[in-house]
Amino acid sequence: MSQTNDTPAMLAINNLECSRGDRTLFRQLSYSINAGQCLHIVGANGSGKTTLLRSVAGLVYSPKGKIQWQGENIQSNPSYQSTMIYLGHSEGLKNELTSVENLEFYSCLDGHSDQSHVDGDLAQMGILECADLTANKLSFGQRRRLAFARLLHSKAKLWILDEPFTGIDDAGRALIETICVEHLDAQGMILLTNHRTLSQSRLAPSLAVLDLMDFQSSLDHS
Amino acid sequence: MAQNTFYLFARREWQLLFRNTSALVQPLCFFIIIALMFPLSLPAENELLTRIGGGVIWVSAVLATLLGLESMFRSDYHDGALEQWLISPRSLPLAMLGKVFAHWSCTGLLLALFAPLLCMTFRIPPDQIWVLFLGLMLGTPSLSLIGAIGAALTVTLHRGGVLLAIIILPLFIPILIFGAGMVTQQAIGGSTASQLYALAAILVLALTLSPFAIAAALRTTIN
Amino acid sequence: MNLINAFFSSIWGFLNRSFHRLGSPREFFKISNYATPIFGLLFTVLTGYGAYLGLFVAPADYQQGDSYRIIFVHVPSAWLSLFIYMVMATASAIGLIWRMKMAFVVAICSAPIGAAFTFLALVTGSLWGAPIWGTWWEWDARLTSELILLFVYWGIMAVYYAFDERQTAERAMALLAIVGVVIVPIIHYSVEWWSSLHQGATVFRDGGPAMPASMLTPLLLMALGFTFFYGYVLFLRARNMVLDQERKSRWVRELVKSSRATGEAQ
Amino acid sequence: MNWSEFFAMGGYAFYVWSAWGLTAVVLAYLFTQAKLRNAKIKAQILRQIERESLVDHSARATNKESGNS
Repeated sequence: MSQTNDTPAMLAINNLECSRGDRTLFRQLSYSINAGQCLHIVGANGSGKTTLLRSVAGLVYSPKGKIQWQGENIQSNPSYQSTMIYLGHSEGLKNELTSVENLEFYSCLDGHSDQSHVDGDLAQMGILECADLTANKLSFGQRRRLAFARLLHSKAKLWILDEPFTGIDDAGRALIETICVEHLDAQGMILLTNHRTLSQSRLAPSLAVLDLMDFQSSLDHS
Repeated sequence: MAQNTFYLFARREWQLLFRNTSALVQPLCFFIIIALMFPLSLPAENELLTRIGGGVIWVSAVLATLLGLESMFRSDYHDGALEQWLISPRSLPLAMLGKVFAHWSCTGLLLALFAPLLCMTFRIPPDQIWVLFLGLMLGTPSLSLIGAIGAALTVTLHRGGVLLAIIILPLFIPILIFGAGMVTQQAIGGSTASQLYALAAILVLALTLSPFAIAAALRTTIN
Repeated sequence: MNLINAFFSSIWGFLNRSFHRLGSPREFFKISNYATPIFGLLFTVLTGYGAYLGLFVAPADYQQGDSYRIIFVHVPSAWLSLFIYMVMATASAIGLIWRMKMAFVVAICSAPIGAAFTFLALVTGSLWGAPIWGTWWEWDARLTSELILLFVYWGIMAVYYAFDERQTAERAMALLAIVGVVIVPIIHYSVEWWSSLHQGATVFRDGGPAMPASMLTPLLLMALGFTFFYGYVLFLRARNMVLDQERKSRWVRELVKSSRATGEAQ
Repeated sequence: MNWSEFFAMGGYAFYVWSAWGLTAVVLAYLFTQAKLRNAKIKAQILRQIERESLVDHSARATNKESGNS
C-alpha cells in the first residue's frame, strides 16, 4: 500500500514480531492502514491472526516491533483507546444482564453521556424483541448482533473484528456488511479476520488483504 | 463526561450481585458455619469460648473474604468483559476500586454487620463486641482490596483458588493480628487506640496503592 | 562548570551503557564468567576466617556460655533472608519498568536461595533459643516473622510455577514481589507488637549488650561471606537459566560445543 | 587447646553443632544443585545438537539418492 508520506498513516505497524511461548508466529510484519480502508488478515489456523489483532488492540505486548496510531505508540495511549473497538470471540456480554443493560454499560464505557440511543441500535440490529432478555437466553447469532449494536453508535474510527461473519445467518451477514460499508465510507477503518474471501462482498472496493504466510517464510532457520 | 468510572463499575457490580443473590449469601453462610464450628469443637459451657471468640470471628471473616475473592474476576474473564476494560479509555485503577468497593459491600460489610450476632452466641461482653465490630469495619475493606490483587493475579489459572490462598493469606496477617488483638486488649482493659490507628493506616495504604496493583496484575496476566 | 557536568554525563553514560549491556543475556554471561569465581573465592575466604574466629577465638559469653556461637550462623541467615527479598523486589521492579529479561532471571533465581536462608534462620533461631526457653518453638517476634517471610517466599515461587507461559509467569511473580515489599515491613511490626503483648521483650536482643569486638568481627565476616555466597549461587543459577532459555541461539551452542571440547567443567 | 573440650561447647554441643551442620548442609545443597543443573542443561543441549546433525545427515542422504536416482 503506497502511503502518502506527508501525513503519517493512521495506523502503522512496523516490523512487528509475535511469538506464542517460544514459537515465533510471524516476523518483520510491516503494514500501514489509512482512512476508509478495510484490511482482511488471512492465514491458516494457529498462524497468529488473533494474536495480531490482539496486539493491534493493545492486549498483547510484543517487545520486537512498534504499532503506532497517528505517529504515537499505542501502549497506554488513551486517545487511541477511545477511537478503537475490539470485538473478539468472547463478546464481553454478561449472562446475568439483559441486552439493554449490557449495551448501556458499553455505551457508558465508550463515554456517551446519554443512553437513549440504545433501543434504536437494538432495533437497527433486529433484536429489539429480546431487549429485556438476559444474555444467556440469546442465541449465538443474536449475541453477535448485540455485540455489533455497540458499534452502531460509537465514534470509534478503527474497528478490530475477529471473525465477524461466522455463525450468523444471511440476513445478519448482510446487515453487518452494510454497517461496515457505512463505516468505511465515513473514513473509518476496519481490521478483520474471516475464513472466506471477501472479494465478492460489498467491502471489496476498499479491501486490502494481508497474508500472514508471507511473514512466516523466514522462520525455519531461527 | 458520562458517569464517572467508579460509580459505573460499582453500579454494574451491584446489578450483577443482586441478580443472583445465592452467590451473594454464600460468603455469609460460610462465615457463620466456620464460626459455629468452634463452639461445637470445644468443651461446652466454659469461658474459654468467650476469650477466643474475637479470634474465631476474625479468622472466619478472613476465610469468608478469601472465598468471596475467588469469584471476583473469574466470570468477567471468561466472557471477555475483562478484555474490554483493559482497552477502554477509562482509568482501570478507578474502575477496579469501584468494583472492589461494590464487592466488599456485599461480602465484607455483611460479615461485619452480622458478627455482633455471632458474638452473642459466644457470650462476648458488649464492649468487646463494639471493638470487634469497629475492627471488622476497618479491616474487611483492606482484606478485599489486598485480596483483589491476588484474585487478579490468579484469574487466568483454572485451579487458581489454592494458589490465591497461598499467596494472599500471609499478606492478611497484619490485619488479623491488629483486629483480633483489639479484642484481647479490650478484654484486659487496655486501650485499643493503637490497633485502631494501625488498621486505619493499613486501610489508607490499601485504598491508595492496591487499585494500581490490581490494574497492573490484570494487565500482566491478560495477554 | 561544563567540566563538571561533562564529568557527570560521562558517568551517567557509562552507567547507562553497562546497565543495558547487563540486560542482554549474552553480555550477562560474559560478565559472570569473571564475577562468579571472584564471588566464590571471597565467600570461602571470608566465611572460613569468620568461622575460625567465631568457633575458636571468640570467648564464651558470660551469660549463655558457648551456645551463643549459633549467632554467627543465625544472624547472617536472618539478615540475608531480608536482603535477598530486597534484591528480588528491586530486580522485579527493574524488570517491570524497563522490561529487562535478565532482571526477571535474577529475581526468580534469588527466590529459592532466599527461602533457603529464611528456613536456616528459622531453624538456627529455634536451636539457639531452645536451651534458654526450654522448648523448640517459642512465639518470639523474630522467629514468627521469619516463618511468615518463608510463606511469602513460597507464595512468590508458587505464582512463578503456576503459569505455563514464561513472560506472564515472570511478570506476575515480579508484581507479587513488589506488593510483598510493601507488606513485609508491616508484617514485621505487627508481629513485633503482637509478641511484646504476650511476654516481655525476650531475654536476648540481637546483639545483646554492646558486643565486644572479638564477637563482632566474626559476625560481620560471616555476614559478608554469606552475602558473597548468595551472589555466587545466584550467578550459577542465573547462568543455568540463561543457558536454558537461550538454548536455541547460536552463541549457546558454540559455547556448549567448545566447553565439551575443552572438557573443563565450567 | 584440647579438642574434646572444644567439641563439648560448654555442654551445648548438640545445639551449636547441629546449627552449624545444618547451615553447611543447606549451603552445600544450594551449590551442588546449581552445579548438577548446569551439567544437565549442557548435556541436553549437546544431545539436541547431535540429534539435529543426525536429522541433517539423513535429510542430505535422502535427497542425494533422490537427486541421482
